[in-house]
Amino acid sequence: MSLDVSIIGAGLSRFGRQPGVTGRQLAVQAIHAALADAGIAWPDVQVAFGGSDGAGLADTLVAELGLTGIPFTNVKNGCATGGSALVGAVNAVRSGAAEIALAVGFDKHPRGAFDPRPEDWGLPTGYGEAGLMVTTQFFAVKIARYLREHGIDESALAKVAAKAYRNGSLNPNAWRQEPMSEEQITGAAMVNDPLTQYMFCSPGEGGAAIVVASPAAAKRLGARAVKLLAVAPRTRAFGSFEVFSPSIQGDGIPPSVSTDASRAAFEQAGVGPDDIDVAQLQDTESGAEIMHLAECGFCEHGEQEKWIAAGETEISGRLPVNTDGGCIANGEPIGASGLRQVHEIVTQLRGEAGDRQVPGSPRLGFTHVYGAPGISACTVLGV
Amino acid sequence: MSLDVSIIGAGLSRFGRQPGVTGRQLAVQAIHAALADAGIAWPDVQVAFGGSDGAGLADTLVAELGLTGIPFTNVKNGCATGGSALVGAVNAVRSGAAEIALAVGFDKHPRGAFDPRPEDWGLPTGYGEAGLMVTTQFFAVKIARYLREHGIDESALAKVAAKAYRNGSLNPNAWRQEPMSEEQITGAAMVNDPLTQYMFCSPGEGGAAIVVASPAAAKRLGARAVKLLAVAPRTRAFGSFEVFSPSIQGDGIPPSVSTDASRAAFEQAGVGPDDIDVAQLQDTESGAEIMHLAECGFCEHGEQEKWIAAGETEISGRLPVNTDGGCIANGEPIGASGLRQVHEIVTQLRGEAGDRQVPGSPRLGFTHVYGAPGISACTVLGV
Amino acid sequence: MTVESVLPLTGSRCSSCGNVAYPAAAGCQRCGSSDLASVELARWGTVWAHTVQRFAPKSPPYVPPAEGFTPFAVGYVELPDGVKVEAVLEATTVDEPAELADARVTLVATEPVPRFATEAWLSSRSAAEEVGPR
Amino acid sequence: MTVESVLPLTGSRCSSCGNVAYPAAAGCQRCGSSDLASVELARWGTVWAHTVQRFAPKSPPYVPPAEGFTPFAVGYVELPDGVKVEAVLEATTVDEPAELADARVTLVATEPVPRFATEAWLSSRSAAEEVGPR
Ligand SMILES: [Zn+2]
Ligand SMILES: [Zn+2]
Repeated sequence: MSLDVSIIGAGLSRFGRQPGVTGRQLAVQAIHAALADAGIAWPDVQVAFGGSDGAGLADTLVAELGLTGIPFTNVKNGCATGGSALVGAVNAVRSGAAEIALAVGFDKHPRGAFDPRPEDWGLPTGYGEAGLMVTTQFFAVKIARYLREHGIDESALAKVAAKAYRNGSLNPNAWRQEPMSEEQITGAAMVNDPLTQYMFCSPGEGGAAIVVASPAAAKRLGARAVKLLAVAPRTRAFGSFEVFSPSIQGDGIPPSVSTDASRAAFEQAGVGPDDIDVAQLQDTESGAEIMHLAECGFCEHGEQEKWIAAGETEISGRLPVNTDGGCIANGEPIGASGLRQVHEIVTQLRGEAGDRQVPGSPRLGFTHVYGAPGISACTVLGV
Repeated sequence: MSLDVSIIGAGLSRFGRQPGVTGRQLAVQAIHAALADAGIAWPDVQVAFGGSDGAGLADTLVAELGLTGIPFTNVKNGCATGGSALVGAVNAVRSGAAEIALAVGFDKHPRGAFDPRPEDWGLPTGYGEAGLMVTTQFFAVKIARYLREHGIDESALAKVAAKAYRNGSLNPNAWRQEPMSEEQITGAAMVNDPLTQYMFCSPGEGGAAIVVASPAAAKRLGARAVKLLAVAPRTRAFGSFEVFSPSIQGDGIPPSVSTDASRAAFEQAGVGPDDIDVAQLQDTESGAEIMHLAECGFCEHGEQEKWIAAGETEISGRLPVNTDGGCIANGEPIGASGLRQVHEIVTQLRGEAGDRQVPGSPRLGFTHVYGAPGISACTVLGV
Repeated sequence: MTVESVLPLTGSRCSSCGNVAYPAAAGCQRCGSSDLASVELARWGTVWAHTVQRFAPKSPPYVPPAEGFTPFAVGYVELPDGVKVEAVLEATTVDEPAELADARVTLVATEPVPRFATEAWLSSRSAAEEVGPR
Repeated sequence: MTVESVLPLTGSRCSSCGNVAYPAAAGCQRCGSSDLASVELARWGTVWAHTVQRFAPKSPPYVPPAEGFTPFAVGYVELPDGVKVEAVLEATTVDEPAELADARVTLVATEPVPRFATEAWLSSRSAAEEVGPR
């Protein structure tokens, strides 16, 4: 790292269904919360990066925030939108282009969103006719193969989902705040074997914003700064297995872009997975959290069942994962989730997470997103 | 400037209608051309930024380019898409995150594209019913006010358009390669007074790519490098006049985001408008080129009629403007135009512009884009 | 329809900096404050700039009048409140720019968009009403 | 329909690195070369992984069969050519994962998407044809 960049402010809108509130309004709420958290005003922001998947262009937010004339780059990287925005903000500070930069992500997906059209994915229309343009199939095929390959019992899936709802019940900003038993989760409608309805996150609504600053600005503002030790986005390597792939090319076990991004992040930060005290991992469904635990290097492939049984990923465990309830309890507003994760780690490292606070003053945190068409972004944060 | 960043490769696809060729294919062609120009291969690129307005996400291009796993940020800033991508690439190099970075922009708009919906612009649906969601009205209102305020004769509009077609006829890659007389242009169908059909650019097709590198990489590759002395994107200041504005707020003369972006670029580069030998200015219609000449500081407001009459903006003049025919002769593939401008300046500064080469070995060039919702991006290039 | 029966346009005024917005805004573009109050705008102003829409906009969304499309003037009217409002402009002819340039115009409709008319148009309209059927 | 009458799937092979793609590609994802040749893929392979589509996908785009939606298996078939192809999987029952896990399957259709069948399904189908009307 050529220059330490700090997070000096983090803010969220409410998550979950909010009829009559637009995605852009959620973004403005999140930005105001992040600015207040940093103790600054909108005119103090010198450059901004942000985006949504389907709720509008971030640069149009200046009409409500104030027309200060700053450069505002719209990014659009699916689940990695927040990560890309954060990289933009960090590079702007490191390159000397700005001292204070903003990253914002937001979305407001209608119920049953994510209806992909084959032509948008470069696929013949037959894939739609045949019923193969269904995202949940991808997750099911991947976890089905994974459980079989590594001898993990399907019961782990319900255990992870139950933890998500349990953590959500401790998070006053979560969409789902009702705990749910493993029996309820296992007994829910089967979507794609082995995944039931309650193991998946739902398209949701929310906004998240992060303010980063140079060391000098962080010091001047006397901020309760959290150091951004690494931020690493990556695209997929050859042979990986992704949603809406008509084939998986190459021999052998498909590589994981999450592995590439997390390794890059750990290398940048100069720490290893064992050093991390709290982590947020992409949990589009509960199987994803299981696989990402190993793909990001926190355990060996196949070790997860033992970890989960021992409660190691609980708030009280060795590596608390998705302490705010993750995507399963907060929903998935695609553009917002990556920065929601960063907000949660900032909150945990500051010791301000209330009922869901990880004990023992965590000092190092990690975030990870993964999404189409084979992208991942990871961060390492520290105090 | 903390670190000199150089352009080591520039490439274009063909511009103009190309039935059966997708926008993504145009992008791949432009990238291959830029890589060949730089004497490197795709795996040498360490980070990429790019986008289109309506032809797909740039990061999906890796499926054709090769899955090298690099971070690829999709940007979406309308006419400033190329500028935002270039800023991303430059900041990545300056921050030390990469030595070689790519920026790409592309688009393929259907005939009569740009059919905006009021709700996408935060306007009541009545604006569509009443016939006010027409982009050309904005340009006409702005230039009508401008000509009257500064006593410029309407004949300047046809003169600027005729130059565009004339320069296009010298550019083998232009869409429009037929010269057109001032009489033809003035006599064409009136769209919005005082602008006729042939004064406007049309939605078009094309891709453009730029490879930037750190000084060390540029030296190692022995590139015919052009220095990127400045790149400055800006959003509008309070009170500016933009397309689809239900009102212009504030008193007095609306400020121009192009003025803000160009000033920032000149300040970064440490040069002034008088030092520039060749310029590319956004010419959505010929009146825009006239206004941007003054907004970017090349002449005083009102001086343009004299400049144009004296041929100062011709290839042989004091400040050749839009030497490749600009948007009027190349069409407007929104995502591509900004980097097409950079490509043209690189070509001119290298002395490789053939029939349209600016005489006298130009050493400093300037590019400028402007677009909705009130954004501009300018660059200063030098050899 | 009489001019007096037209509702005024409603905008907002920033309590912090006094900036007036139309339509009513959620945040002030000048200072960023969200403390805004509703305000009725003046019913008259001066044409700041205009053009003529010479061809029929695409339908939908455009809804042409029952008698068919004819070219209409459109532009911005500078109100004494300190804001320039986009509006359709009613003039006796759109082919003589002098009638509209810098002209004083009066609000004659607020829906679907603001509509202002020149003195000449208003006189010709009231003249027409006087000779028309009662 | 006989298995022999099914056209093979057509992919592409990279002349530079030998990588096989399905469908036929314009550029090689492994090495970036655009020097690719058309190649016919094997008509059989092994199920690499699968799931069951339990609810009817949204129509459009999904076109359910005339007799109505029933859950179907979908997954990836590893071909000897060195590529795993997404396909609908025909099995005598989708409720017994063991029939499909690692099963050897044969290509039975290429449109609208690749379709492979288990040995058990093929046997039951030819048995049905033997007792059916001639
Ligand atoms: Zn204000
Ligand atoms: Zn190859």
